[in-house]
Amino acid sequence: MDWFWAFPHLDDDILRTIRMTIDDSFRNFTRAWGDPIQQLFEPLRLLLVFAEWVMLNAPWPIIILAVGIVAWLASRRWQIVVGSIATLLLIGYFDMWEDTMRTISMILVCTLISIVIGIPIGIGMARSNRAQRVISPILDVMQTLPSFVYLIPVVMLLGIGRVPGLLAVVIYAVPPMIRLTDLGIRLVNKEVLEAADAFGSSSWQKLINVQLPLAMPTIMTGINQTIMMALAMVVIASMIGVQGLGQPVLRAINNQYFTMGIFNGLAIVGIAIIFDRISQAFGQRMQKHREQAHG
Amino acid sequence: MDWFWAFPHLDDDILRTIRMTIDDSFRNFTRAWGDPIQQLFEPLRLLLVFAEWVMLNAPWPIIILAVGIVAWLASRRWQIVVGSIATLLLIGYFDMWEDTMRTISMILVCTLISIVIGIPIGIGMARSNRAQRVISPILDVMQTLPSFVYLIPVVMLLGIGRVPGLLAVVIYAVPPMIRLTDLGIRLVNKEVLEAADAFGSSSWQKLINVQLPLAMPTIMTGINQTIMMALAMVVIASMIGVQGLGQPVLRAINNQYFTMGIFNGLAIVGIAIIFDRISQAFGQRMQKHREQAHG
Amino acid sequence: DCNDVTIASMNWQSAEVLASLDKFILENGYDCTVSIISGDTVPTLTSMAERGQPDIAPEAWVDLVPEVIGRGLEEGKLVATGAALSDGAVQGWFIPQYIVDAHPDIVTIGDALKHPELFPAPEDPSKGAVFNGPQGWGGTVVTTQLFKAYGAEAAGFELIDTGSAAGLDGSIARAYENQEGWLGYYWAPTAILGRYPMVKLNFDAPHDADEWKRCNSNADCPDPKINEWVSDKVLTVTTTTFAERAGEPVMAYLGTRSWSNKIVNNLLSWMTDNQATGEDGAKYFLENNKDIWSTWVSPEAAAKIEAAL
Amino acid sequence: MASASTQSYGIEIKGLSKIFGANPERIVPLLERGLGKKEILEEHKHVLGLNDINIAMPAGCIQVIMGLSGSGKSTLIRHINRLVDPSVGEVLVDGVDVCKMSHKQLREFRRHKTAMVFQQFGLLPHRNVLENTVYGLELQGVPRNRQVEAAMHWLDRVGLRGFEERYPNQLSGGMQQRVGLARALANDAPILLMDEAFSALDPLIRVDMQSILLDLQKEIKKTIVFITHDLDEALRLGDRIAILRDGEVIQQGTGQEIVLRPADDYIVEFVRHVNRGKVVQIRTIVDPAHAADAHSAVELPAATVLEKAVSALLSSGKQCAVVVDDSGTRLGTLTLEQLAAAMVAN
Amino acid sequence: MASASTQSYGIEIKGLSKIFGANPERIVPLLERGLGKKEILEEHKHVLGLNDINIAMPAGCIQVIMGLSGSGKSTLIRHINRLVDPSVGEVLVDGVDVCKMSHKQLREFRRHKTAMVFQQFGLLPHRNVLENTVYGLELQGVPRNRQVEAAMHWLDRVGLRGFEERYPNQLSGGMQQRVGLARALANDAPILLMDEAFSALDPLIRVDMQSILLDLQKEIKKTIVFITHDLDEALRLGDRIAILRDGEVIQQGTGQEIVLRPADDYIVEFVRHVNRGKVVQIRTIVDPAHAADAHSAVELPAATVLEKAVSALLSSGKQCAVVVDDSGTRLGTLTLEQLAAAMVAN
Ligand SMILES: Nc1ncnc2c1ncn2[C@@H]1O[C@H](COP(=O)(O)OP(=O)(O)OP(=O)(O)O)[C@@H](O)[C@H]1O
Ligand SMILES: Nc1ncnc2c1ncn2[C@@H]1O[C@H](COP(=O)(O)OP(=O)(O)OP(=O)(O)O)[C@@H](O)[C@H]1O
Ligand SMILES: [Mg+2]
Ligand SMILES: [Mg+2]
Repeated sequence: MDWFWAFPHLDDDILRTIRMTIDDSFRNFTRAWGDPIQQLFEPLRLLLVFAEWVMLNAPWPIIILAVGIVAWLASRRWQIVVGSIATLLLIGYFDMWEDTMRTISMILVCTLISIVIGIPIGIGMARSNRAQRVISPILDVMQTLPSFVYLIPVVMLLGIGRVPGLLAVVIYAVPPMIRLTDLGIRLVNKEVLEAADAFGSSSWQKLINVQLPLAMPTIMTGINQTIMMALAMVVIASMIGVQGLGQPVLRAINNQYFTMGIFNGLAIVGIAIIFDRISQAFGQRMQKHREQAHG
Repeated sequence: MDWFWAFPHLDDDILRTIRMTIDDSFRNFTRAWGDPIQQLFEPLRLLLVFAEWVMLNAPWPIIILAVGIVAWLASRRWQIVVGSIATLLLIGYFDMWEDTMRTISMILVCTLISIVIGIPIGIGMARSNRAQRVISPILDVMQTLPSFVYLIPVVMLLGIGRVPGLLAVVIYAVPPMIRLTDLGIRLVNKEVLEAADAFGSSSWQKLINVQLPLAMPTIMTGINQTIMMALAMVVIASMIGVQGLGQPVLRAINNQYFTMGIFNGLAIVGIAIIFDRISQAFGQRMQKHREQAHG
Repeated sequence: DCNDVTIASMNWQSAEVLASLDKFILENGYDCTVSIISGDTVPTLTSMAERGQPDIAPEAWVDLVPEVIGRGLEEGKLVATGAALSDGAVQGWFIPQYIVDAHPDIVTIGDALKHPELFPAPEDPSKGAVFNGPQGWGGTVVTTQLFKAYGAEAAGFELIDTGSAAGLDGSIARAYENQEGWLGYYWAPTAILGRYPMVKLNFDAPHDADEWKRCNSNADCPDPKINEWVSDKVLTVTTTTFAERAGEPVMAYLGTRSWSNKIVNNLLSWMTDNQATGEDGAKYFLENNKDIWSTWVSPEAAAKIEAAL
Repeated sequence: MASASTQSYGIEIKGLSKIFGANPERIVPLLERGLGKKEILEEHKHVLGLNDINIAMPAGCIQVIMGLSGSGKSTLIRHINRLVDPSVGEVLVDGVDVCKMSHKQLREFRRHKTAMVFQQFGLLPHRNVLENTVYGLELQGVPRNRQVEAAMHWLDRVGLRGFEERYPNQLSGGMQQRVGLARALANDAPILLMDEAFSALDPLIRVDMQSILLDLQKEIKKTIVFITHDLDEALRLGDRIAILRDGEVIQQGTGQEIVLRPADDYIVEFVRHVNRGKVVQIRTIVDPAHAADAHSAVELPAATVLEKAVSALLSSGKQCAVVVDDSGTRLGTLTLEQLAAAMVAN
Repeated sequence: MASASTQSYGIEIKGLSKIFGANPERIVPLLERGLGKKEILEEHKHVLGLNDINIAMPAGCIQVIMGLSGSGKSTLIRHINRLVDPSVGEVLVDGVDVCKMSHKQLREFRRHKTAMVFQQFGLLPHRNVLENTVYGLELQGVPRNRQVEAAMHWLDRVGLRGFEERYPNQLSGGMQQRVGLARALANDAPILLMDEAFSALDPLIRVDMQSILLDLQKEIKKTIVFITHDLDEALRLGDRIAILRDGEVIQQGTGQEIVLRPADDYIVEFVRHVNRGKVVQIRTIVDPAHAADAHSAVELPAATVLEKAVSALLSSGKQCAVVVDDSGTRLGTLTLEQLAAAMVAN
């Protein structure tokens, strides 16, 4: 009855051999292909370097001004403008300006990439049940395979630095974008779609004119979650050499500097809130028809 | 023009003093309150211990049977039953049974707690714009404040082990549940609500009869995201001593054991997919009206 | 040549300060251009072994992550230039100072294991606890084996997985703040020991290198014996490509640059008191310990560094 | 189905105005200065939904509301169960001001006193037909078997037997409307609010549904507020009719009054298309001058409509009909020419 | 608005059947064995939407479709632009089978050849009235200024000037319907599909809208398929009428044919409530026997409806009318009795 209580698993030696074999062959693979693959990501790296360069070298009043302008253009609400600027000033005042700028540049790029990748995939997923069946488990993998696990091969392939960091962040941040785009589009009222069909919309036009606008609230939640996920990965990214607010957090942990961790953590939160409020306000402005309540 | 290029931040010494003061006062706080707070969480700990005890001590065929039965009752689809059982068998065959059981017991408790906490808060948030304005930034903090940051104070307060692990997981996993419950309820068609009103629904009845059923697809996505988030935290939880699949992953990371990391990571993914498919199939069965396509 | 040198700064204090120190010295004494790249230990060393980037890891704890560094050295991808800590790192089982003060009879591990009541386990206070190290570290394996060797389980102890260095540190901090007993694996030099003074317990048997290799450091070995834990190597490691391109003076510097545990502990405790960064620590060291660092470099380099301070 | 409610409720609407828009309070004073819908829309970007409405709907009667599209009928009927809050004015149901009710009172009022059929159906898309129909009863806390019994009765009555298990999106427009109807009728409330409740129905089912209402009315005397665009329907059902334009009441009265004495050109237009032969009663056109040659005339009750009178006259072969009232008194005579002229008037 | 389309399109529907449910293929063979809607619903849990429909709608005519609620009218009209795919059968528009079109062809067909008014409006909730109205033109790729021009023209025409900036949820039911109407009319397509397009409108606006259609028809000769429950409307608009029951065509023909020669009791019921005075032409009841005493009679064209004939006869003071056809030939005579009898016949 032994097998009843203890699972009759593969022999330990065999298991070990399997592991070693795979490990070795993967190592050989990275050695053979590491360079070309790294080349592939070179433009991305340059983009990241450039973004960071801009954020670090622009004088801070210019950056604050720019944030204020963007906030205003996107939201048209002075509360958001004031809130964003105040947060940045506070961050700077507590001497986290530089790290914050690095993190902002990184996260901005990651979020944009996630949105740009996520929305089309989400759309594709909404259009075909087959695509949904295929993509959905992949997203599960992306979200739950611990980033630490795929960081091993990524680091072996690409070394440490910004690009592997970006990959880790995007892998983790893009699934909610995809899922919620899919959900939003699937929830669009069938009658409205039928009307669009009846006038001869192509599926592209249906998408642009009907599905995306009506899926907006859900897509905006997707963007919110993507921003949140990206910022949640800041610390992990800093473990593989991405500079920014993650590093002081790690330092704080290793040295039990409680307050330092909290301060830098709150700076991350501050960025999250700025990003989120601006994007949500923009999304809301796009949906005027929902403001008009009935009754 | 120095201030223009470099942010005129707080003096280093002052900053250091601030940090040290806060650190010290927090340390005093834990000294004074650590024990009572730990007492507070004692029932939770017992629950966790019990759940783990059950999962570890039940013979594996019983567990597989139980999973099969739950999968069938929830989904009524044999593919899901077969898929779940096959995943578990494979996990066992590759000698990850015990860690998997620990992780399942932990995640089950965390997910249930997140759902139980998340849905009511989401509902509250949907009912009042004020609540939304207050809760939304708190959720931002919960999702983006790096768990590493609050792990230190939590460990200082509660020691290492299951309870702080559970707190970390729930803090991270509950926001999507809340956000998507809120979103789903807010998107419910006004006309339908008006009809419910006209027949004299109390707000509770409106919730149960109309809003929750119609928000189901969105809420189910919330549950999916909560499960994903909870499992994404498995490794972090194992950093403060929670046993399960996170530990071999950490071991793999610290030694660059690629395959070991992948295997255990995939076991986590397997659990995620089992949880997710069963809960989604259950959710879909609750929404028969959506199956009937028009045309 | 010595351009675009990247130095890995690990995220614990001693490595951080050493990285800053190397940066300052290489830049000012050897006209290199240096950037610091910080990351977690394992990814950084892996990246060095597999991708040849970054160039220098000033403080690599060979025994903590034996797989990564060991393999790199074996395969010739990495080169050890010298010991970063002259007297090696200390690893072993530690207990808080106040326990020693209260129970001066506890000197060896064996003594401590007689008092499970002094070291209550967090989730089951009826038992004693030995806190193990982070998952996957060499020291963690050794601790597991020693736990077996001492028959600690029979003595009423359980071995607690702390998961990570952060978890381990947290458990120490908690014990200290509550003035409770704590027994477990730790290592020095570290910042924590500066803040929470702890005492390393002695072993009840002398060191046996063969036995150590056969069993104490092998997780699968079923019958470990008690065996003294001797100090570990902490090396400065560079990539082979860097060793080839860097040139004699730089490599010579990296070969001789080495400090003792005592110096590091003093420096770390200053840093902890001041919540200083690695850069601050390096400056502080350079300003106050000219006698030490001037022996690492040539006189002309020393002059240049002196001038830059 | 036996009715639980023995009492009927009169509804009185007093000085009711409703303005839609961002800032209705700002507009209310302008109303008193006599601004119209057009100015308020164009100059102030607000929509005047209703303007100083005063209607008394006696208990147990069917009050029909008609009017141009967009004239405020739906807005008005929604005030009665306070789905819309008024900008000014009162809605008294049995003397109680609906607008002053607490949440709890309002809920009880809606549950037990009113039932509504929505212009756009307002079905719950996630419930099947049966579950939709029992919804009101469920809220009232009626036991399940009585819920189902009542629902099945009314579903059968509206011709939807066999569709209980279908979901609203599987039904045609008219079928959906009938589900809404069954739901309201099953609710068995003393006040029925019906917003274009028959608009999607074909004439046969529509007449059938009208008969249901009239039968109900004979038995239980509900107070029914009925919006329709069909004047024939209004005349058939309505004890009283009110006609709205641009949020104001233009004329109120019985059907006969409105058809025969339209208050202005607008209403003349409105009643032009009515089938007078089926509506106008001979009492209204009787010629009292000729007090009758009894032998060469048929006797017709005063409430006979023109069409029926013509038929009777033709089939009798007589030249002339004598109109008698309920008590048998002769009111006067009518010739075929007179009848024909009345049928084709204007 | 000038029409871009000079050609009209005939529509022919051949052997069309549609079954709703999980597994329609399984049911199709049963249809041939003559199973009815009821058995299919009760025994096979499928809904028979349409069963072997054959209708030819000539180009440039208005084809009215009537029938009980749930009889398949909407399903039928949706087949014409293939919003619903048939289970069997063909829909030929100008000889081309719509069901065999590729995606691209279908899109072009829907864009340029058809425009539809939906029973439940089908407005885009996130677009304001103007943007809803231009929707079809936008898809056609018409320049923006011409879009707006056309949209404003039609919005004005349906009485919604001033509401361009409002969103659908701020409009009354009838106003929403008119937006749908304006959208379809602005599209200026040769085929207009109108599913109960006037059902939410009051009689005045409704008549106005009918006139729009008739005027359009005089100018441009679109092919219009029009679903209505109002027989008067059907008779006014329809060149041809088809009546459905349970997914089958019961009778097809001109309005006069259907009113005067109903095919079965069902249709008799259907036409019972029609205002015959406004519909029946005297040509159909003329009595050819008495070839006329020219002096004591008024002359009336054969197409005059009864009501007009009575008016004319009464105002002329004559005893008898002479019916003449377009070429002036006398077809026979009619007395007031005959006219009155025809008006009240059922
Ligand atoms: N998507 C669907 N799924 C199942 N049954 C359907 C579906 N659409 C329509 N039906 C059924 O087809 C039949 C015909 O519906 P249709 O909408 O064509 O009726 P209609 O003649 O337009 O009625 P109305 O006058 O009430 O609008 C109905 O019995 C309806 O239940
Ligand atoms: N939520 C709202 N916001 C703004 N305006 C509204 C709103 N609801 C109704 N209105 C306006 O109030 C007026 C009256 O609308 P109502 O729905 O009462 O008309 P109705 O008489 O029922 O018309 P119909 O016969 O077309 O249903 C309309 O001009 C409409 O635009
Ligand atoms: Mg209305
Ligand atoms: Mg229909």
